[in-house]
Amino acid sequence: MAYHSAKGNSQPRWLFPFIVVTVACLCVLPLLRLLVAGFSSVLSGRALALLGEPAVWTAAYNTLTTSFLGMIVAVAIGGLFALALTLADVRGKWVLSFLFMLPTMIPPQVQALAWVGMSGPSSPLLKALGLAPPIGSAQPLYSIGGIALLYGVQHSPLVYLSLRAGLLSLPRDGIEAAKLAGASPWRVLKDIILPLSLPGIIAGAAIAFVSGVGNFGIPAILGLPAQIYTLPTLIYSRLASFGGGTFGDIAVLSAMIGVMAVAGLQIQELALRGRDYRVIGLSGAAATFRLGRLRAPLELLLWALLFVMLIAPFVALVSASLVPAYGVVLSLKTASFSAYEEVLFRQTATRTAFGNSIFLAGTTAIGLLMIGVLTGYALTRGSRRVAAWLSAMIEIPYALPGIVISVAFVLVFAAPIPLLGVTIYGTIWIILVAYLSSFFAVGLKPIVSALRQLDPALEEAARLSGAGFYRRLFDIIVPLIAPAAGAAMILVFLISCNELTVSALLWSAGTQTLGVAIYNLDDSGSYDLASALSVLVVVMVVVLMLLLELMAARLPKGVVPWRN
Amino acid sequence: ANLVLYTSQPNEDAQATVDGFMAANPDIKVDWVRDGTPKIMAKLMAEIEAGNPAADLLLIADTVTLQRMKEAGQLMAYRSPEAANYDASLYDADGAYYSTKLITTGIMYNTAAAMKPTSWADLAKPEAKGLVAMPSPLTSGAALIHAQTLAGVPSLGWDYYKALQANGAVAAGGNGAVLKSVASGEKAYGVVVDYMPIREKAKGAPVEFVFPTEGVSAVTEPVAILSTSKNAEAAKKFVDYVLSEKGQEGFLKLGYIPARNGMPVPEGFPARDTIKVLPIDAAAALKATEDDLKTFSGIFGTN
Amino acid sequence: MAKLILHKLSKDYGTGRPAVSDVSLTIREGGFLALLGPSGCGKTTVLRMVAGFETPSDGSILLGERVLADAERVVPPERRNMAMVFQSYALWPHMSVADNVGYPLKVRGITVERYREKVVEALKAVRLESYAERRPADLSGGQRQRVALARCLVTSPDVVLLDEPLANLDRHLRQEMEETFREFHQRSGATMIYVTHDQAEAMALATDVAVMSEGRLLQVAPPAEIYARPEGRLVGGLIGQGAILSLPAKESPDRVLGWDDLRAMLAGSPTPSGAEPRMDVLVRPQDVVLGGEGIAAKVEGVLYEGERYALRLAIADGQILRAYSRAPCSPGDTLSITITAGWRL
Amino acid sequence: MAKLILHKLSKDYGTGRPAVSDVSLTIREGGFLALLGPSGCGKTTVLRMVAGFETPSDGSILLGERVLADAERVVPPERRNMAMVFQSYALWPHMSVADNVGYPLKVRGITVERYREKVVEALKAVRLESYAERRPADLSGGQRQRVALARCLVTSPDVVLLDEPLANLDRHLRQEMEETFREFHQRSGATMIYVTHDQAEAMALATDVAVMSEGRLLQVAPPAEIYARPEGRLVGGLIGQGAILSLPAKESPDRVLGWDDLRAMLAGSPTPSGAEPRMDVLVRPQDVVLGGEGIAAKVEGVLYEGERYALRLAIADGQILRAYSRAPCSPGDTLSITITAGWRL
Ligand SMILES: Nc1ncnc2c1ncn2[C@@H]1O[C@H](COP(=O)(O)OP(=O)(O)OP(=O)(O)O)[C@@H](O)[C@H]1O
Ligand SMILES: Nc1ncnc2c1ncn2[C@@H]1O[C@H](COP(=O)(O)OP(=O)(O)OP(=O)(O)O)[C@@H](O)[C@H]1O
Ligand SMILES: [Mg+2]
Ligand SMILES: [Mg+2]
Repeated sequence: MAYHSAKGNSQPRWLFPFIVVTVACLCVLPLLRLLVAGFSSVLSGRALALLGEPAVWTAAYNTLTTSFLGMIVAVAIGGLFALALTLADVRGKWVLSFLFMLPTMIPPQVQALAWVGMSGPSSPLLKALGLAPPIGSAQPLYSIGGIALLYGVQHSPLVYLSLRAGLLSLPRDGIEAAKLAGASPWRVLKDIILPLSLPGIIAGAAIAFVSGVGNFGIPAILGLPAQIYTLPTLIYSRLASFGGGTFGDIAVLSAMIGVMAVAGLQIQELALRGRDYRVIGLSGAAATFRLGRLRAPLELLLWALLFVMLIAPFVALVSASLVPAYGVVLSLKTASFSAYEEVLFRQTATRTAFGNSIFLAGTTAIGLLMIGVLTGYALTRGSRRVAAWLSAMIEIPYALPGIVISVAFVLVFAAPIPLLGVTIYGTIWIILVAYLSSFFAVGLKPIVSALRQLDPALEEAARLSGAGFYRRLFDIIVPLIAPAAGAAMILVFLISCNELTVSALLWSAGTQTLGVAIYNLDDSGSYDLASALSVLVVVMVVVLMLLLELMAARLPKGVVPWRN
Repeated sequence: ANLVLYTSQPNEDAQATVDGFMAANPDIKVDWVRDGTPKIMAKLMAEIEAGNPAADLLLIADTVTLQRMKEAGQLMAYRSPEAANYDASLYDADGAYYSTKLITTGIMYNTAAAMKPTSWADLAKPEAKGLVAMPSPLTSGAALIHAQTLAGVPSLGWDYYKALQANGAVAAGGNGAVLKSVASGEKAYGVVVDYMPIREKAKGAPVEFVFPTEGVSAVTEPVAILSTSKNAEAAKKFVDYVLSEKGQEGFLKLGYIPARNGMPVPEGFPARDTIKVLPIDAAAALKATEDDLKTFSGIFGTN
Repeated sequence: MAKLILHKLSKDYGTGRPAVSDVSLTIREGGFLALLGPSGCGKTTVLRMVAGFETPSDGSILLGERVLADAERVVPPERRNMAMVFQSYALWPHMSVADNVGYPLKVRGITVERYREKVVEALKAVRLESYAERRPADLSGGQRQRVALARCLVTSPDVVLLDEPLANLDRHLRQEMEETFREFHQRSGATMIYVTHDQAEAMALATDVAVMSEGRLLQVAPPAEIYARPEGRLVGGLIGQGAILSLPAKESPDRVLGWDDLRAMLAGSPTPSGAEPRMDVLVRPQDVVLGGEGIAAKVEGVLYEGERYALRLAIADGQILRAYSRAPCSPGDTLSITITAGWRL
Repeated sequence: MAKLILHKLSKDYGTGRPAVSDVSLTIREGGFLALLGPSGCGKTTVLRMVAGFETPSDGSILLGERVLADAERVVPPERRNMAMVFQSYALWPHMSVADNVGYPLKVRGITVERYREKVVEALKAVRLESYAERRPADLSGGQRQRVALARCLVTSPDVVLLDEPLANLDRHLRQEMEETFREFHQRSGATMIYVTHDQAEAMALATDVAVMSEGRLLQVAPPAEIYARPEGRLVGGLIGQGAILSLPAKESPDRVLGWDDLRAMLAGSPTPSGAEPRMDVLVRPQDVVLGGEGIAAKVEGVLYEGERYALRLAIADGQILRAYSRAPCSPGDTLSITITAGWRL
């Protein structure tokens, strides 16, 4: 008969233990295993020696500055798009926001190369304008600023998605009240809109920051020529000279990244503390600003940004896929589709890679949606202290470079799992588990920030209607946080679709991913094939997004981020 | 179980090698995993740490790494009958690893460049100021061997590297990055492994490759059997195959210089005996690795 | 400050039914207009157009000579110097009570002391001094409403729009707040529009009362006038607790009917045949006197109101009247009543 | 259905002041309790504890034999079979009006026809048939409140909690809705708790009226009783529009005072010296009769209420009385009044 619980909330009994176990398995266990592996060398004093190297500290400093500046750029660009596309009467919102999803889809190293190409001596654009610098000129992107800029470009869609969800739940009347109080649109933005969507902004900024901390592709291409090392490139170079203390080194460097991530999380918690974002009463009416004369310039700005962020690199990618060798000038004579032919029809591996990546990305996205909603619910409804701990644990794997995570997972799973006796190492499942671990934070953040903004009365009303936990989860909570949940899913899907470094060590025959395939082609000098495959990946994502668009009518409102 | 090969050869090459072997030994199936040497080693080391390495065979860029593994007891000694056809410096005396091909490191230049370099010393000339790119030993195994080789040449030595640094050369990334940077005209000259620019040139890229007069360094892409292999017999067959004439012809077709005596060189290469390969002692190189890396980093300001 | 003129104002949300249609209204400088009408009749929509949140589909709004909104241009809300209490309060959840109240001042940029002083004053006026540091989410419904009120009155707006500002307050506070409005109105001379469902409130506060129904304006007049001389069934039914009787039409220049007239008409129509012309007569409960010799009425329902009982009475032909009684009576009783006054609608 | 018992219920939000303290109350099976009290006195908090959203800091809640909440355990809201109208409505913005209303039915899993029928019926009861497909965001304030109402009454809950459910409705709808409540109450026999600021509503609907202030329960009694025999200044001031006079104490077994008593007392205290013991006497405005020979009173304020004028009168010693007058009079006039009844608090 009567179901009693001590706290009066009806979270199922299993929920909290489930979350703890999930977090322990996905996040804590691999990290602990890595620490254990590195323990001997940590004990032997090698760690101290490592920490005594100025290079390590320089790398740590570089990591912090590039990620921080990159975060600022990402927040600026992503924030601009989110505000313009959700609140203002900009034309062509659909196309703009659709396209704005795509820069994340261009692999970081491709993005970096495209930018180097765009601004360097061989830039077709600059050549055409007669502005190309002479051969051998210094490349301005080979700098802290350049790395940060590309981080910003690469990660701004993450900010966009997580902020958009927050903006959609802004109460219209609150904004109107501010206008009537005499606040100019800028003041409304500063005093009402931004503070109220702070959870979304901070979540987006945190994702952008952490993505920068763990990024390898961009600093590898932009940093190394200028001898700028970040922790991920440093870790990589340590791996290159595989000596006796490598695991110790990785463990120590990873711990440094972990500390950074946790510190970031603390700052985030601090920024959100003591405030209330629960929108009282009904929200659901979206606010809009009429821009008037500012509209055309703003639209121009958005398109220009999109051109630089997406269209130019994509064109570079396409042209690289059409010429037979690097450095050959594209012309009607040199162009050929043989790379596509090779990739699509001759290399069976790439076809397997398509299948694997779609499976992995789809499963990870759906899996993390479910885990994320449950975890987000438990975190926002439970004790704040425990929540802070769990969030920190969830955050670290995403902040660590993929290669570290994959080493950790090899360590854990190379041997058969005790008790069960099965080995998932060498199968696609280990990549899936590693993805779940690695992208947990990405899937969770937007959901948590949306739950923070929710008026608790809405759930209470459902409880009183007799809806048990699952009912109200599906009927009330998930639809209400649909924009955030959709954003989370799409983010996870996009990121895992062209993920490279996690799967790099975990794949084996038959389980290669698209990222691995592209990397391998690129690494072995087949740039045309690599570019062709990258183009195909972008095309595939566009097709998937269009499919989503077709289903949009049957999904809860706001799930599909480019729809209004 | 299938034979598992970990290799750092490019995709197509790896596939071709494996296909050739399976054609010769239809009863053995081979699974292969390809990645850059550092990554494939990271994977293997993690597996060994976890006590369950999946690979039977390694076919990777440089002997130094294998020498380290041999010293750690991770390689199986196997005396291949094919060894007789190889120069003694190209395989381990105990049979822990065997070189399969020669990949030399020389100079490439963009055809638009003002100077046509012919020797290592040319890169330190004022004409090349700020125009030289080379791979970092921290990233590329071949680059490490290269640095260690040149450092051992009396006329060059570490002073040569200091001169390069003073001349504005950058050392970063792997061979691929150097190739791109020179092919795209960002830099004019690059230190790079031979087959890359030669292949690209064949495809029409505006680049040239030269074997400098002082001689070239070489990595030999050795093959080795892991001591933990559960398919030792099949693995031995694989080693025999790659060392055999048939296997070596396969490498030749892919555009590499075969290691076996008496083989021709691929198209676009000068005759084998005109290529002066500078010597290196793997065991000594291994011992010096840490110091050399430090020295190199000291010069180029990397870590 | 100047006259606020609504000229043929219409608003269609695109739902098929216009929310407001063709409302023309002039509120004199410093006037206090109460807007009455059934739920969903368009009151909030009118306020939102005056504030500038909705663009009229048609018509224009003028403040004195200044066009606030018409077909071509719209002055944005932040330039209108108005203040509003929203039906949903529209408090900012991320700000404390004091910050919520002080925000309009902050935007105007005044000195820190002035600011603090004014905020404290406004909070005092709504009896929330000790809640200054709370978050809106930690307040009761009535307290939230009072914060909204304080925020509205903290500046010196030209026009004050109040959308059911007292709906969640108890009688005492309500009276106090009414007093506050009255004072504020006198002191500032602002033009006020006040939406309410409470007639007593409307009558007590306003200089004019406007009645809307289904988006249209039915009547505008001073309180005593609209109470005494309502036009049409709708206004008649809405103002005062009156009942409307359908009686045989009678030509008469005077619309106020006495007992003699009414008795004659009531007697003349025991069973309405439908053919003869009829007219509507509004009878207010206080004009129905129990006892005395009059007509018979049967008690249909009794509601206790504390001060008195509100009766629903059925007269001979089944029509319903309302009356008050200080003594309790039970449904089914038959009383004799006289009707001292009626109003031909 | 069974008695609802609140036993020494307390709630402290940790703000220093408990929101509810030590409330004990029994609502008989099928009872209809109106909860009155000033804004912020803890009414909503009591409802939220009964519904199960807040855990009592102390005390327990029982429905018949079943413990709903005490120190050890709490039955979650979804197992309580209650329904509530939230003060902030708490409509689900992503669902249409019909889905909002039908949700409690859907959770209970009934046949599709039954479902449709019941939803239509509930929407009809609140006059929103034609709004079934709208989103809550596109409704007026009162319409939203009605949706919340329909959702609350669509099932057959054991206990119905109504938090100012009619605050945003006009008089007509209010009366209709009151009627709906009454019917629903009779039909379902549910126990109802009704928070309101409108006494007339409370008196008309409830079988019992409870008055709270600052978190404490002051008095519970049937409407007529609480109106006639309020306990203490607070209840006296809250129920009815009465004024409270401070008069020289007089020993008397009877708490109802007539004109003779009152005249004597009023005459006996021209200037209160402060030393003599005094008592509070509640005088309701309808008991103040204008004209006749009595004491003099000066008109201090006049409010037009439509039906009549509400006067604020000052008697000789400056104390304030309230009275009604059907004829207008102006501030400053002096009237002669008699007080037909008073109640010693
Ligand atoms: N979440 C909360 N945290 C802290 N204090 C609260 C919270 N909710 C309510 N209070 C305080 O508790 C007291 C009682 O609040 P409650 O909402 O029960 O009042 P109420 O009687 O319903 O008032 P109203 O008629 O204005 O709605 C108020 O002083 C309020 O400020
Ligand atoms: N955003 C909207 N979209 C469509 N219809 C709307 C919208 N807002 C209001 N309406 C409709 O317009 C009509 C008038 O609404 P309005 O809010 O002005 O009523 P109101 O007089 O304020 O009512 P209440 O007293 O219930 O608050 C209503 O029928 C309502 O359903
Ligand atoms: Mg309204
Ligand atoms: Mg309340």
